[in-house]
Amino acid sequence: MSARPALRVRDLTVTFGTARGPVPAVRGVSFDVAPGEVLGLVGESGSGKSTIGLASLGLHDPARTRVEGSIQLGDAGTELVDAPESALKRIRGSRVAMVFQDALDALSPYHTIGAQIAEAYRIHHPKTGRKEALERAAAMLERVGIAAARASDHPHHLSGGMRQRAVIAMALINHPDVLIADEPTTALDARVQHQVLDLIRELQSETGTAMLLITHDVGVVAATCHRTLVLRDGEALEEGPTKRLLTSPTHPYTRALIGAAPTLNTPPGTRLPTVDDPKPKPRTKARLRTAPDRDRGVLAEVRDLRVDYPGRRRARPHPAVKGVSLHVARGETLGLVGESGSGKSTIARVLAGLRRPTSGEVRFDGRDISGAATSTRLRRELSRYVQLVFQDPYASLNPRHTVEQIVTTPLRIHTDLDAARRRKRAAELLEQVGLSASHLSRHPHEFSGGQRQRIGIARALAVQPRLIIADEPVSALDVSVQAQVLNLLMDLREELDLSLLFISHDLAVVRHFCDRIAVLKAGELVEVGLRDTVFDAPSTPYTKELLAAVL
Amino acid sequence: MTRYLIKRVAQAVAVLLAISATAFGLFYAAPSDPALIACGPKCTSAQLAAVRTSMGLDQPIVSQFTDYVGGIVTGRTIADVDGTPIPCPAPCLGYSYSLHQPVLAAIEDRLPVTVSIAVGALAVILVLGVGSGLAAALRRGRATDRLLSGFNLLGASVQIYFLGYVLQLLLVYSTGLFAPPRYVPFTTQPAQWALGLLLPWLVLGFVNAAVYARLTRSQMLETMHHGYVRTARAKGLGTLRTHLKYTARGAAGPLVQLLGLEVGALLGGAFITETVFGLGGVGKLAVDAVNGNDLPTVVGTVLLAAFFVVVFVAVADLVVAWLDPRVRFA
Amino acid sequence: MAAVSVAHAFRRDRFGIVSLGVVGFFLLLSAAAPLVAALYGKNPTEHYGQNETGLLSPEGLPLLPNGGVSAQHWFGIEPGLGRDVLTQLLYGMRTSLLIALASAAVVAVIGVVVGVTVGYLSALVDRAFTFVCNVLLAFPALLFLITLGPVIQTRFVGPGEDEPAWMQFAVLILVFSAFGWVPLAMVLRTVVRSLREREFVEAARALGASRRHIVFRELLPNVWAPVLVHLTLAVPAMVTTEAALSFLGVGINEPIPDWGRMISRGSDVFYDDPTYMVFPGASLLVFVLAFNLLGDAVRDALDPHTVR
Amino acid sequence: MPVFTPRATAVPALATAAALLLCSCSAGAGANTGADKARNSTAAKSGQRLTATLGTAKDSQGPAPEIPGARKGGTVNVANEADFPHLDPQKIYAGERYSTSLLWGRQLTQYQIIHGRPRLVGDLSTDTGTSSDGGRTWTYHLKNGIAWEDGKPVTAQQVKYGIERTFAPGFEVGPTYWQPWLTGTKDLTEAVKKYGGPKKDGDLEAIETPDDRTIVFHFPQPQSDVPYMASQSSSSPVRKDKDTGTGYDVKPFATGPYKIVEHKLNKSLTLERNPYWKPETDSIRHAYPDRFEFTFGKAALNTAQEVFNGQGTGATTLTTKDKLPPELISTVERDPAKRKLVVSGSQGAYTQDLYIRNDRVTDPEVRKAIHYLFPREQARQVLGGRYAGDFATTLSSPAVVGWKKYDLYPVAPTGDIAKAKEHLAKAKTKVTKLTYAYPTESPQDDQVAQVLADAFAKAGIKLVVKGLQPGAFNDQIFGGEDSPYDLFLSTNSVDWPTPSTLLPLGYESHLDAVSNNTRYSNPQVDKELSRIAKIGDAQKKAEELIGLEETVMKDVPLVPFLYKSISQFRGEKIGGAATHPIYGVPALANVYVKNS
Repeated sequence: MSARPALRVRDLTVTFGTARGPVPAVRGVSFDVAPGEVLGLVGESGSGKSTIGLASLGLHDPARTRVEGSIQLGDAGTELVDAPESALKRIRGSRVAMVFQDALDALSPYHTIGAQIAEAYRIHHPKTGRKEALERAAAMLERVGIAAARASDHPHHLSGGMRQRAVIAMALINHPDVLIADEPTTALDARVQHQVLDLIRELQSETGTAMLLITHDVGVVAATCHRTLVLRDGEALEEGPTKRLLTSPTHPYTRALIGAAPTLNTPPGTRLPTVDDPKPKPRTKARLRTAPDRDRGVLAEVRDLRVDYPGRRRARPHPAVKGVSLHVARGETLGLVGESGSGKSTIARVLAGLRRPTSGEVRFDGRDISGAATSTRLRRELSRYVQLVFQDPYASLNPRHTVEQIVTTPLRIHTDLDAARRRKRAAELLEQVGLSASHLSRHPHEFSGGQRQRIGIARALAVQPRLIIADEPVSALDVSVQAQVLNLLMDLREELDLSLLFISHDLAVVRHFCDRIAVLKAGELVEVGLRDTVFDAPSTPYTKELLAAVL
Repeated sequence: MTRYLIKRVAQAVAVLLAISATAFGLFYAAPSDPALIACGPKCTSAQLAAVRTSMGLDQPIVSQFTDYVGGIVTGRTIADVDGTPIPCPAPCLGYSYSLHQPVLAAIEDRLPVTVSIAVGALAVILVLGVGSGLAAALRRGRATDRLLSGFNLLGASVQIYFLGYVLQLLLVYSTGLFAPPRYVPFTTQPAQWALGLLLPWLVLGFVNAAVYARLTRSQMLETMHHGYVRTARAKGLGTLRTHLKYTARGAAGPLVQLLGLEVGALLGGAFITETVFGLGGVGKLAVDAVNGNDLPTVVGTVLLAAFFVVVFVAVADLVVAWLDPRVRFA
Repeated sequence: MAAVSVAHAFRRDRFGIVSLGVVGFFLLLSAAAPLVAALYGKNPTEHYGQNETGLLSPEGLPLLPNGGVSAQHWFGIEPGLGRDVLTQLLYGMRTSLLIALASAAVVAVIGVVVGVTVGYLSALVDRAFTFVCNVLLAFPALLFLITLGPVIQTRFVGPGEDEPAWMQFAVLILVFSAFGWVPLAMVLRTVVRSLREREFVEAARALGASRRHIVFRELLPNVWAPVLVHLTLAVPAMVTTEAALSFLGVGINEPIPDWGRMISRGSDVFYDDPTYMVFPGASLLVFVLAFNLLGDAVRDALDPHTVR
Repeated sequence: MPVFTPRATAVPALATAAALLLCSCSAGAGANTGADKARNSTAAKSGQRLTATLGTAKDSQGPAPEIPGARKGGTVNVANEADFPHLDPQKIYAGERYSTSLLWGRQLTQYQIIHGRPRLVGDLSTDTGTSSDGGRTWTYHLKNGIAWEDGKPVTAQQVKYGIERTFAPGFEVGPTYWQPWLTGTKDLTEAVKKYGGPKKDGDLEAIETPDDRTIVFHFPQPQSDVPYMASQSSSSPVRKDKDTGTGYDVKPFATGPYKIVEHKLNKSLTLERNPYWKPETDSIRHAYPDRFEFTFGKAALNTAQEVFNGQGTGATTLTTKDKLPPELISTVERDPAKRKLVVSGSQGAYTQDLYIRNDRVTDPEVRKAIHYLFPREQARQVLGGRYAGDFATTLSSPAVVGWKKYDLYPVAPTGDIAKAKEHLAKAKTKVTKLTYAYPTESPQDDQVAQVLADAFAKAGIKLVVKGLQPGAFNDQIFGGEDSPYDLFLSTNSVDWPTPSTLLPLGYESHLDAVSNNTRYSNPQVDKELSRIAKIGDAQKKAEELIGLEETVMKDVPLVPFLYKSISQFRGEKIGGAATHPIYGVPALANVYVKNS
C-alpha cells in the first residue's frame, strides 16, 4: 500500500435539482480507498451509495446535479469534482472503471460483447487497430472465464453470469486504478453470485486495483470487503474494518442492518431486529414447530404436475415444471426454494388457479382445481380460500385505485357487504397489518415499499383465506423492511392460523420462516423435507451447493 | 429469417387483397356510371350497353374482381370502348377509358414526379425533423431545445394548403426568390429539377418534420436513460459520440418504422402538395380520377399507394431487425 | 399518479395554461357565436357586398382596402358574394369544432373499447385486429374520404333534396371515425398488453375477479392518460383534415360556413385580397397551435418521463 | 330552289353581320373613377363579336398572309390545367380543340383570320365547295402537294375514310351532322343503322371519290351548311394504316405544319415541325415557332402568376384553355404592363344561359318569374364582372349570321323581385321549391349557386342547390330523360356561326334531352321548323330561323344571361396572340416568339 490512497473522497455532497427544489442525496461523506483495498459501501435504497459511485466518474447530468467537496484520484491527486468533461473522458474507463448492477441493461444490445470491450480499449489506446483491440478483448474474455469465440455474440445470447463477467472484462481491460462495482451481483442467483464475486476479488487482488463495492447485502460485504462504510440517508454512519463492523457495530442502525437479514445461524422463527426495534423481545410463543401436524391433513397438493409453456412460433413447448408432487398441510408453512427458472412461481400460479397445468393433479381441500385457470366461476370459488401475496409491491397494486378500493375489491367479489361495512373491514385489515384507517383514501404511490407490501397482505387477508401463497414477498424490499414484513407475516400466521406456501430464492429467509422445505431445480423437485433436515443434512449435492453459496 | 420473410410477404399480399376488395366494392357504389363517362354525353342506351359489356361492367362484381386480381398476376386483355382488344401485361392494374391507356402506364408516367417530391421531402424531413430532434434532445431544456420545439410545433400546426400558397405567392410570384414549382426530369436537367421542386420539398418536409422531431427527441431522451448509454460514457466515450453511436441506435426503431410508413405514403402521392403546387404526380392523377369517376385509375392508384405503404412498412421492419439483433434472432 | 399531481404539474406549464386559455376562448366563441353575431349585427349567410352598393367592385373584390375591413365589417367581406368574414369565421369554427369534437368522442369510444378489449383478449383476436389495422393504415385515407362523400350523398339523398346539414356532418364524422380509431386502439392495445403483464391484473384474477371487472375496473382507469393525450391531439388533426377536405372541395357544403372552404377561396384571391386568406388561415393556425400546445402540456403533465 | 353559290363573293346578309357588333350592356356598370376608365378600354374589346364570311378560291391559296413583325423559330409553351379529352380528329368537338388541332390537322375548309376577321376558305380543298342539284351534291377538289408527316400524299379516299369513321361506335362524342346528312335520316341513332362505319359496313356510297383528289358528297336532302361542316375537325382525313383505334385519340397522324412527337396524357404534348407541310398549300396557318410544348396539370392561377411575372418559361407561355383567373382581374387592371398580356375577346358564339327544364317547370308564368328574379348582375360579379361577358337578351349570339337584337321582357340587371312575385302569383300552381344543379368545377360555381339561392329566397322560392361532379352533372342533366333538376347554368355555342343548327337541333319537341336541353315543346314551333328545314337557300333559311327565335323566346324556355367573353393570357415574348373569332381561344396557328 502506497502512502496516498487510490481514491480520496472528502466532504462529498451531491444535490439533485428536482421539481420540488434541491434534494440532497449525499451529505458530507469522506473516505479513502487504498490501492489493492476493497471498501464496501453498504446501505439501503436511498442511502446515496450509488450516487457516490456515479459522482466518482462524473457521470451525473450536470444540468440537474450539484456536486461539492472533493474526489481525488491516485498519487497525483487529480481532482474529479468540477473537472472539465475532456479531462473526465480521459479518466473514465482508463483510471476509474465501473461495473454496473444490471448487466443486461449495461451492455448495448446492438453490439457484440467483443466489440464493446474492444471499444473500451480503443478509446484509451487510439493508435490500436480494430483487429488488435478485438484480440485483446477476446483475451480479456478468456480471463474472466468466457470462451473467446463468444466475443462475436450479442449480450442477449449470454447467461446472466456471463454478461456480468463481460461487464467486468470491459471494466478491467484498461487496468484501472480504481474499480467501482455497483451491486455487481444483486441480479444473480446465489451460486453465480458467489462465482462472480470470487472472480472480482481474484482479478482485483491480481492487479492491485482499489475497489469500491456498493451493495445493500451485508453478506456480500462480509465475504468481500476489507473495510466497510455504512451509509444512511446520504450520510456516513460508521466506518471500519469489515470484521469489526460486523461483530461489534457501534451504531444501532448498523446493528439493525446486520441483524435484520436472517442468516443460516439465526434461530428460526424468532422476531427479527429492525431499525425501529433493534432488540426485539423474544416471541411469547416461539414457533419451533419442526414436525408438521400430519394429522391436520393436506390442504393443497399437486401430484405429478407438469406445466409446459407454449413455444414461440412453431418451436417445441418449453417445460417449466416436470412432474412435481408437493403438498401443503393445514397450518403448515411450506418453503419453496430454487434458482430463477426452477419453476417455483409456476407451481404457485397453478395452485392459485391462475395457470392451467399441462398434466397432473391439482387439489385444494381434496377438490380438483386444475380447471380454475379457464373457468372464472371455479377460480372465483377457489379465491375465496386461496390468496396471493406478490413479489413487487408496486406492480401488484393498481396505481389508479385507492387503498380502500384495493383492499375492498375481494370483499366486493366474495361478500355482499355494503360499502360502509366494507370500509370498516378494510380499516380493520389495515390496522391488522400495521397501517391506519387514515390511509384508506390514499393511492399506492404515496406509500413506501414495505407499506405497499402490507397493503398487499391486507388485501390477501380480506376474505380470511385458508391458504396464502406468498411469491417472493420480501425479495424486493430493503433488509430492514424485509425484517418488518417477515415479522408481520409470522405474527399473522400465529394469530390467524394460516397455511402458507412461501416462495423464495433466499435460503436464509426460508429457513427462518418455514416449517418444511422443498428444493426445486429446473422444474424438478430435488429434495423435500423438514426444515432442519434439509438445512442440517441436505441429501442432494444440489442442495449442498446452494447452501454453500449462501454468504 | 426465411420463414419470417415468407410470413411477411403473405401478410402483405393479404392486406393488399383486402384493400383492393374494399376499394373495388366502394368505388363500384360510386355515383355515376363509368361506362357513361367512357361513352360520352351523347351516348345512346344501346351504345351504352355495348360499352358496359366491353368494359365488363355487366359481370357480377365478384367476377370483375377476380378478373382484376388475375390481371395483376398474369396480365390480361381488355376490350376498349369500341371493342378493340388491348393487351395489358402483368401486373395489369386495369385500363383507363378516360386516359386511353393502361392504368399502370398512366402511373408510370407520373411516378417520377411523385418519387422526386418524395425523395426531396424525405431529405428535408430527415434533416429538419430528425436533425432538430437530435439537437433538441442533446440540448434538452435549453434555449435551442425550446426554439426547435417551437419551430416544429409551428410546422405541425400549419397547413400545407395555407403555407404552400402563401409561400408560393410571396417567395415565387412576388419576390422571385424561388423558381416556380415545376417538374423537369432529373435525368435531363438535374439543377432545374431541384430548383423547380425546392419549394414543395421545403413545405412538405417542414409540415411533416414536426412528428419526427418530436419522436426523435422523446426517443433519444428515453434511450438516454438506458444503462448501456451510461456504460458507454463510463468507458470514456465522449457525450456526442455516445449519443450518436449508442443512443441514436437505440432510438432508431420507432423512427425507422414511422419513416417506412411515411415513404410509402409519400410514394402513393402527396395529394394536397401536388394540388397546391400544380405538380402532375400520382396524387394528382388519383384526385383527378376520383373527380372524373375514372374507376380503374382510382382503384389502381389506391392499390399502388397501399402497395408502397405495405412494402415500405415491411422494409422498415427489416431495417429494424437489422438494427436490433434482438429482433433479428427472435 | 393522482389527478391532483397532474393538475399541479399542468399548472406549472406556462404554455399549457396559455394554450388552455386560447382553446377555452375558441370554444366559448364558437358556443356563443349566435350571441356574438347578434351583438355585432351581422350574419354569416347574407350577401352584404352584393346587396349593398359601395362594398364590392364589379369584378367582385372588396372596394375598401384590406379586404373591406371597416367599422361595419371588422374582418372585411368575402370577395364575390360579400359575406361578412367575422361571422363566417365564428360559425366556421363551430363547424370545425362540432365535427372534430363529435369525431373525437366517437373515436374515443371505439378506440377505447376495441383497444382495451383486444389488448386483453386472446392472440387470435389480436391477429385479426392487427390485420384490420394494417389494412386501414395502408389505405390511402384521404383518397377514400374524397370519394366517400359523394357516394354517400348520392346513395342517401334524393337528387331534388338538399343534403341535410346533419347528414353532411354525420358523413364527415363517420369517415373520420372510420380511420381515427385505429391509432388510439393500437396505442391502447399496447398499453393494455403491458398492463396485463403487470401483477395487479394477475392479483385481480387471483382475487376471483371476472373479465368484466378486470377490463372495466382494473384496466380502464389506467388508460385514461393516453386516451386524453390522444384526444387532445386528435381534435386539431381532425380540424385540419376537415379543412383539407373542404379545401379539396368535398367538405361541408355552402352555405354552411367552413374554414377550409374559406382558405381554399382565399388561396384563389390571395394576390388581390390577401386579407381574406389571412383571417381563416391564421385562425386555423392559432387554433391548431393552441390545441397542439395543450396536447403537449397534457402529455407532459401525465408523463413522468418527460424531461422539460 | 336557287343554286347556292358561295364562291360568288359573299352573302350580303353575312357581310353586314360581319361588321363590328358592340354590345350596349357594358356601359354604366361600375363607378366613374379614373381606374374604371382604364378598365373600360379592355372591357370594350370583349364586346366585339364577329361572324365569318365565305372566302374565294383565291383566298384559299397559300401561303397565309404574313403577320407584320412575326419571326420564325423558337418554342411556344402552352400551359393548361387540363389535357384535351380527345385528339382523334373525328372525336374533337369544342372550339378550343378545333383551334389547337389546326397545328397538326387539316380539314376540307377552315377559317382564315386576317386582321382579326374570320373568312371561311378552302384548306385541303381548293375552295369552300361547289354545290349542285339544289344543294344535294357538293364537290371538293384537294390541293396539290399536301402530304402526311411521313411524306405520303393526302388523298380523297383518306378524307372519305375519316368521315366514314364518324359512323362507328365510339365516335358519338364528335359532331353528328355528317351521319344524318349523308344517310338522309333524322339523327345519329337512325343513321348508324343504315351505315355502321368502315369496319362494319365497308364503303359509304354517299361519298364518291372519282380520283385521288376529288371528293363528291351526295345528300338525300338539300344541305346548305356543308362548307361550315367541312371545316369541323371531323372532316379531316385519316389514313387507314395509321388508324390505331383508341390510340389515335392520343396521337393522331399529322397533315398540318406540326407533328406530334410525344403525348403524355394529362402531362405534356410536344409538337415539332412536319417537314412535309408546304406553306404554299396553306392560307390559314403560319407556323412561325419551331416547337410547341404543351403542359397540363398546373393550376391556372400558378400559370398566370408565372406568365405575368415572366418566371420560368412564363415569358413564352400562353394558355388556350385556362382563363384569366377572376382573382387576378384587379391586379391586371391596375398594372398596364400586365394588362397588355391579357388576350381577350368574344368567346366565339358562346352564350351562357340559365336553362329551365320546361317539362318540370311547365308554367310559363313561373319561367317568366325566374326571368325577372334572376340576379344577372350579382351572378356576373362573381364570375368576374364584364370579363365574363355582356348581358344577353337573345337566345343566339351576336356572332351568329343574321342576328337581330330583341329584348322581350326587359329587366334590370340586378333582377326585379316584385315583378317576379307578380308572375308567381299568376301561376296556376304555387311553386315553393326548385332545384338547381351545377358542376363543381370552380369555387365560382358554388358562389353563383349561392347568389341564385339568395335571389330565389327573396321571391319566396327555396332553391335547392346541388353541386355535382362534372361527370355526374353531364350524366344527370343530359344523359337521362328524367333529370331531377329544374334549373342549371350552361354555356353553349352553335356549331358554326349560322342559325341553322340552333333551333332545329335544340328546340324541336321530338329531340331528346341531349339536344333539347330545356325539353322545350311547342307544336307551332315544330311546324315552323319542319317548314324551314326544306329551305335550301342559306340566307333565307337564316332569316326565317332568326325570326322564329323570338317566338320561342316568348315562352321563356331559358333565361338569357351572357354573351360570353373570354380572357386568357400570354407571356411577354409571345406575339400574334389574339382570340380566334370563331373558336373563342387564342389562335395558335398565328402566334410567334418575339425576338428577345
